[in-house]
Amino acid sequence: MVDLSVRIGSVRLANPVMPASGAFSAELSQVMDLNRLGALVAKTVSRDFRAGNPPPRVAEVEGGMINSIGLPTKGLEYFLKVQVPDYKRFTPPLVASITSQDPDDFAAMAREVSIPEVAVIEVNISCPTRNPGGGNFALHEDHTYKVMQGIRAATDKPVWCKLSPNAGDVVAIAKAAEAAGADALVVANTILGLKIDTKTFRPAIGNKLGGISGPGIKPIIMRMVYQCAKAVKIPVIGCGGIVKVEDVVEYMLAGASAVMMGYIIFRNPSSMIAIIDGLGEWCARRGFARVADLTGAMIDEPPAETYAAAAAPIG
Amino acid sequence: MVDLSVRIGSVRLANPVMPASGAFSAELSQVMDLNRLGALVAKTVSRDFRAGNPPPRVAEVEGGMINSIGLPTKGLEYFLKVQVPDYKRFTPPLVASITSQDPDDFAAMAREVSIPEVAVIEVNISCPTRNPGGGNFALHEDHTYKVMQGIRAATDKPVWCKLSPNAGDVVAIAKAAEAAGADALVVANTILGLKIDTKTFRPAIGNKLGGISGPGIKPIIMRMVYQCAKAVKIPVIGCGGIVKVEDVVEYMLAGASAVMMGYIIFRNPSSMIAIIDGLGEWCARRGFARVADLTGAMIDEPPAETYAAAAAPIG
Amino acid sequence: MCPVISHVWVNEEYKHLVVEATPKALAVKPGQFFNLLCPSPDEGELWLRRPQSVYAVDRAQGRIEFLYKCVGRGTFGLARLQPGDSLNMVGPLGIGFHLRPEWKNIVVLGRGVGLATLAPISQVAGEQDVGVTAILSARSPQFLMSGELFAKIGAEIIGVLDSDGTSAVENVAAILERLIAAGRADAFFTCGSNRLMQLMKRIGREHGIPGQVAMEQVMACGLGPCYVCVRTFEVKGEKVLRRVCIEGPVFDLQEAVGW
Amino acid sequence: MCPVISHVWVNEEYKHLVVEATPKALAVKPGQFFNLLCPSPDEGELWLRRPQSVYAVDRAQGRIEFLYKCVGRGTFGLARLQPGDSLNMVGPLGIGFHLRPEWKNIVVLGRGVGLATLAPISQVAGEQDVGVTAILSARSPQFLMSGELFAKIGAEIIGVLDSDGTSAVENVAAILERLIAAGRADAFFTCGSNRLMQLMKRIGREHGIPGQVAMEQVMACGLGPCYVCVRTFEVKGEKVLRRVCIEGPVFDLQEAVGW
Ligand SMILES: Cc1cc2nc3c(=O)[nH]c(=O)nc-3n(C[C@H](O)[C@H](O)[C@H](O)COP(=O)(O)OP(=O)(O)OC[C@H]3O[C@@H](n4cnc5c(N)ncnc54)[C@H](O)[C@@H]3O)c2cc1C
Ligand SMILES: Cc1cc2nc3c(=O)[nH]c(=O)nc-3n(C[C@H](O)[C@H](O)[C@H](O)COP(=O)(O)OP(=O)(O)OC[C@H]3O[C@@H](n4cnc5c(N)ncnc54)[C@H](O)[C@@H]3O)c2cc1C
Ligand SMILES: Cc1cc2nc3c(=O)[nH]c(=O)nc-3n(C[C@H](O)[C@H](O)[C@H](O)COP(=O)(O)O)c2cc1C
Ligand SMILES: Cc1cc2nc3c(=O)[nH]c(=O)nc-3n(C[C@H](O)[C@H](O)[C@H](O)COP(=O)(O)O)c2cc1C
Ligand code: FES
Ligand code: FES
Repeated sequence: MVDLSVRIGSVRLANPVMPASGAFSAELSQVMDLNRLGALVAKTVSRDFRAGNPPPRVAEVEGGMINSIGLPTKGLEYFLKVQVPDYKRFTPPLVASITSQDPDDFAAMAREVSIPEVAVIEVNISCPTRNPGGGNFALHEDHTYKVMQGIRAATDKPVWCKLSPNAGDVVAIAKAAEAAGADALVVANTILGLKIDTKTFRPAIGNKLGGISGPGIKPIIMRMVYQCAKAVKIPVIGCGGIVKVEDVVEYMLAGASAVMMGYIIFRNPSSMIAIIDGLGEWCARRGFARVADLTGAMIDEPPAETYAAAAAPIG
Repeated sequence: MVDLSVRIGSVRLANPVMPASGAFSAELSQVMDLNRLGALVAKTVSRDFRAGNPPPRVAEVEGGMINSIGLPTKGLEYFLKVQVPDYKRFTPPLVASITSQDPDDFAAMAREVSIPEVAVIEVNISCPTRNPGGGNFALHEDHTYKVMQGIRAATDKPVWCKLSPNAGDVVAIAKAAEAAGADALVVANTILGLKIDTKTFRPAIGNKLGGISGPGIKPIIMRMVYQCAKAVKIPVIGCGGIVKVEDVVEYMLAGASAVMMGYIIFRNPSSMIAIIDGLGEWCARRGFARVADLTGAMIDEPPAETYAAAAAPIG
Repeated sequence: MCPVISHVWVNEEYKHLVVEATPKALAVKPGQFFNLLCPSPDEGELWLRRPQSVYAVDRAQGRIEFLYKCVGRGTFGLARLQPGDSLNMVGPLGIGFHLRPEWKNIVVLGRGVGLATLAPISQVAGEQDVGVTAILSARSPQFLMSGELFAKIGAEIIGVLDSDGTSAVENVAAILERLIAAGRADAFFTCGSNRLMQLMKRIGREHGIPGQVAMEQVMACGLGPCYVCVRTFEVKGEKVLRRVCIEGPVFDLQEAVGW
Repeated sequence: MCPVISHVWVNEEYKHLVVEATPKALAVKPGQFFNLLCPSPDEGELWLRRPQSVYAVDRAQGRIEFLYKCVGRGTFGLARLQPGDSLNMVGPLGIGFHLRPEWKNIVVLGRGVGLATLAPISQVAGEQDVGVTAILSARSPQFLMSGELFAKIGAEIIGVLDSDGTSAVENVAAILERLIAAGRADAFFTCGSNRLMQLMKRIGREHGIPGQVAMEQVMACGLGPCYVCVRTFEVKGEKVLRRVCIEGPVFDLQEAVGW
């Protein structure tokens, strides 16, 4: 029997497969057994009600989709009063995702969500359609450090810091988050993009610019996970374009301790469960007793020439 | 008859379709009529011979390919003595692409390639596998400004500055290049990525990290072209993931004055010609007398709700 | 995975798809939808599912029918399915139409493929001996689909067309007024046209006739989490956003703001 | 686009593909290759072409044959082609083998699918009454393909196998020495095994016998510009990089360094 459990600092997950914030809610119990998941990751909430952006909020692009939902939320109070109890119908640890455009309010929110029912606080400082000073703090190490430090001071809960792939030097941001006391990094949020409809000449989505997710971003986020995992001591959670078992393995080889997936939930709502099962089978087939042993197991050497030459069909 | 010609500053191109540096050479005359192209763009050269990186140099990734060729070159002298005359068998303007890890040498190279046969100098300051200080200057505005200023002082030829999509604030880099005297911007080079072979646990390519190209990066580069075209007065040339006529149109709507394509040459060597023909037909069909009128023609308004509601099948 | 039984063009834009369905799928209620994984129409991949409401259910034979219009990659891809192929569908999803016992006569007003969405509720009404008047609006006669389907259930059918001007709002308004006067309109149902929805909403408000509208919006998950599919509604003077996929697609006509 | 005439498995790993070819394609010379746009074996897209050298040409019937081993997405995708489908191929590409008039007897030494690449030059040699000795190396008898093809052209065939140990380097070396002694080796040709290439290179050097080797490398463009397909060669003691697609795939055996 393969041991699929992983540790993210002090938090133990039954397996490394988690949904990504914004692509998940308790409503998905319609289509899968939520108790199988490594964790339950709630949609990002801000303190007050937000309507979000005008529709259409998504469009397809090469490699996946572009979205600008605009972080609609019923607000923090509704989350604590209504959504948290709803999530507690299920057993996996609950990850609350919070955001704010003001560092002090961010810290205050962290304090307020630090209730027993919440196992982890994910801080979304990387909403791609917000500006560096307000909401998209993850574009600059100083902003990141400042906001994370305040949050760290405000709570004893494990804090996962969700980074932005739109930062030029993601390693510097990762180090700043670690220095400020983050317990883990989530790499990463969506990549800012644009699609124009050549029929109408208008942007394909209501907000014009949006975040790109799906398989097309995987090789880019893979590189960031690898760079961050090398640069920090805290665990890194890989997130971007995962649609199959091998994608989970690839992220773990690059240094991820666990993964999150969003896009695939839209494509095949129940696939997370299939991936969890498949991951166990993959480990068994490859002789890994513990999935955790995959983390950082990439062999950091060029493919042996003999491999490139596997093209030479050695009968 | 649709007028397909475009102007990039002082340079007139018969049409906006150019090959991307590194994906093109006179050897392609085997499969297409090179005289149909908007310009001939040579492979980047550095002063001295470089062997490049160990194979395998490419692998497939979701959305396209990852490569790390490592800028192999026979050197500047060979380029001027052998390759330039070879290119002059063809009529389109010749774009020489140069790179260096040292600003002074970079300027000196610009001076040396400023021969009558060369119409434009493309400066590749964005090789994704090099470091900011040496070769990948486009990650920082100050490095960009310094190297571009030296080049500007060294030549009167039109200088096209090829930016990096790995920069955090590509608009700042674009402005620095413009301030230093660039005549146009090429947006952009490849996005740094990583692929790990889950069979062998090794990186898929010899250099481990490589640059990602192909359709998967298009929505990201589209956004950068849009942002840069808004921020600068000099022309912007779109480059990233173009495989069909609508992709050229989409880039031009976002603000590009012309485009370059690499990946599609590998997939379908002669497709640039088909795209040029198709672009003319597209303009005729949509009633554009001049393709240049597409540049920046995006309607900067959300899709009319009636459009999202085209979903509502109005019989 | 549901095997395709038949798949035919009903005119140059609309296609009629019949699939063999699981018991779970056959439990679909009028106005509910499925989120379909359409095959790609081209070399590229198709990344998102496409929602389609059910046009008819044949529980005896265990079949579900869709009537859809080809407008883009997803629907043109869907149109490629051949009998024998199988279709990956998630559902039934969403909140459908409902009938109140006190309603003896209802009016369904649909345009284009909106008719597809209205057919099942009309059928159920017919089975419960509720009188159904179906006002079918279309560009021209060949787009007046499913007339026979409404006839089968004994609905009185009034076709209005752009081609002869009868689809004009004033004319449809007059028809509705006449039906109300004749006591044939205890409730309104509509889908497929913003213009007609606004009309029915106004007349419904004036006469205090309850109404339901099936709405659409671009979707991603189709299940509630992603908040991609919102539309604006007005509840007691206050604007609220609701998710078409899980709080709809059927909404109270008077609360709908339209698009 | 070339229509597929036939496509069969010759064993559990190798497939034999016959396509109808254009006159341009039929002009392919021994050792040259085509860059094939393989169908995708899965949901995802296949992004790069895959090079395959030609196994046989039937100019009378206007057909080209490939013999390939299924090793990954591209070749497994290729394996899906059915007779009647058509294959998008770029080529013929590269520099092939050549025969010098003074060569009366040649030795071809190939392993696995390397034999495919050596078949055409052996055939041409046969047609020009050049004596051909074909040493075919494989894991076990069922991988000893195209024996009959070499027989057809009147080549003397020596099969060596891992299963009975005859494929050991020492044994193959002995065979080569014998052929040289018998004056049956004016030139060497090899493909498909680094080990055997090194052997032939050594013996060729010792006896001053000219040789040619067909090499492989991962490719992108297949036409020269991208410098993806380089391999290392040694020319007058100096290491140089050459592109397999356009400076090869056939190279001077003594300059090849191998992999
Ligand atoms: C609950 C519901 C029920 C529906 N029932 C039917 C039906 O019975 N028959 C029918 O013909 N159509 C129906 N539609 C509309 C149908 O979903 C869209 O026509 C289809 O998704 C368009 O996809 P496409 O790729 O062909 O077009 P695209 O090229 O993607 O887009 C064409 C238009 O369709 C819109 N669109 C794209 N994706 C979606 C989506 N997921 N949901 C809604 N609109 C979208 C786009 O905004 C655009 O305006 C329904 C939609 C919803 C939400
Ligand atoms: C000039 C030339 C002629 C060839 N002739 C034959 C032949 O006659 N029969 C035959 O079976 N094989 C031949 N090959 C090898 C064949 O091209 C590869 O086996 C095939 O490309 C593998 O693709 P894949 O997607 O199935 O495998 P992948 O999963 O892509 O890779 C499997 C292995 O093949 C290598 N490979 C991938 N792409 C290429 C590529 N474009 N070129 C070379 N190696 C690659 C990879 O590095 C890996 O080692 C030839 C190669 C070259 C360069
Ligand atoms: C529709 C949608 C909504 C999202 N909402 C959030 C959010 O509220 N908070 C957040 O941190 N990330 C959000 N994301 C980003 C995802 O959590 C994830 O980081 C990203 O989609 C990459 O993963 P994927 O490629 O598997 O989808 C959202 C993504 C999508 C597509
Ligand atoms: C194999 C390969 C080699 C490349 N070499 C160069 C180069 O020498 N100089 C350069 O400026 N860009 C080089 N590029 C980047 C391309 O010019 C182009 O910017 C990038 O591929 C994006 O365009 P595409 O998606 O159409 O390929 C190379 C790209 C590839 C795939
Ligand atoms: S489509 Fe995701 S919530 Fe409606
Ligand atoms: S594959 Fe491009 S140069 Fe050989």
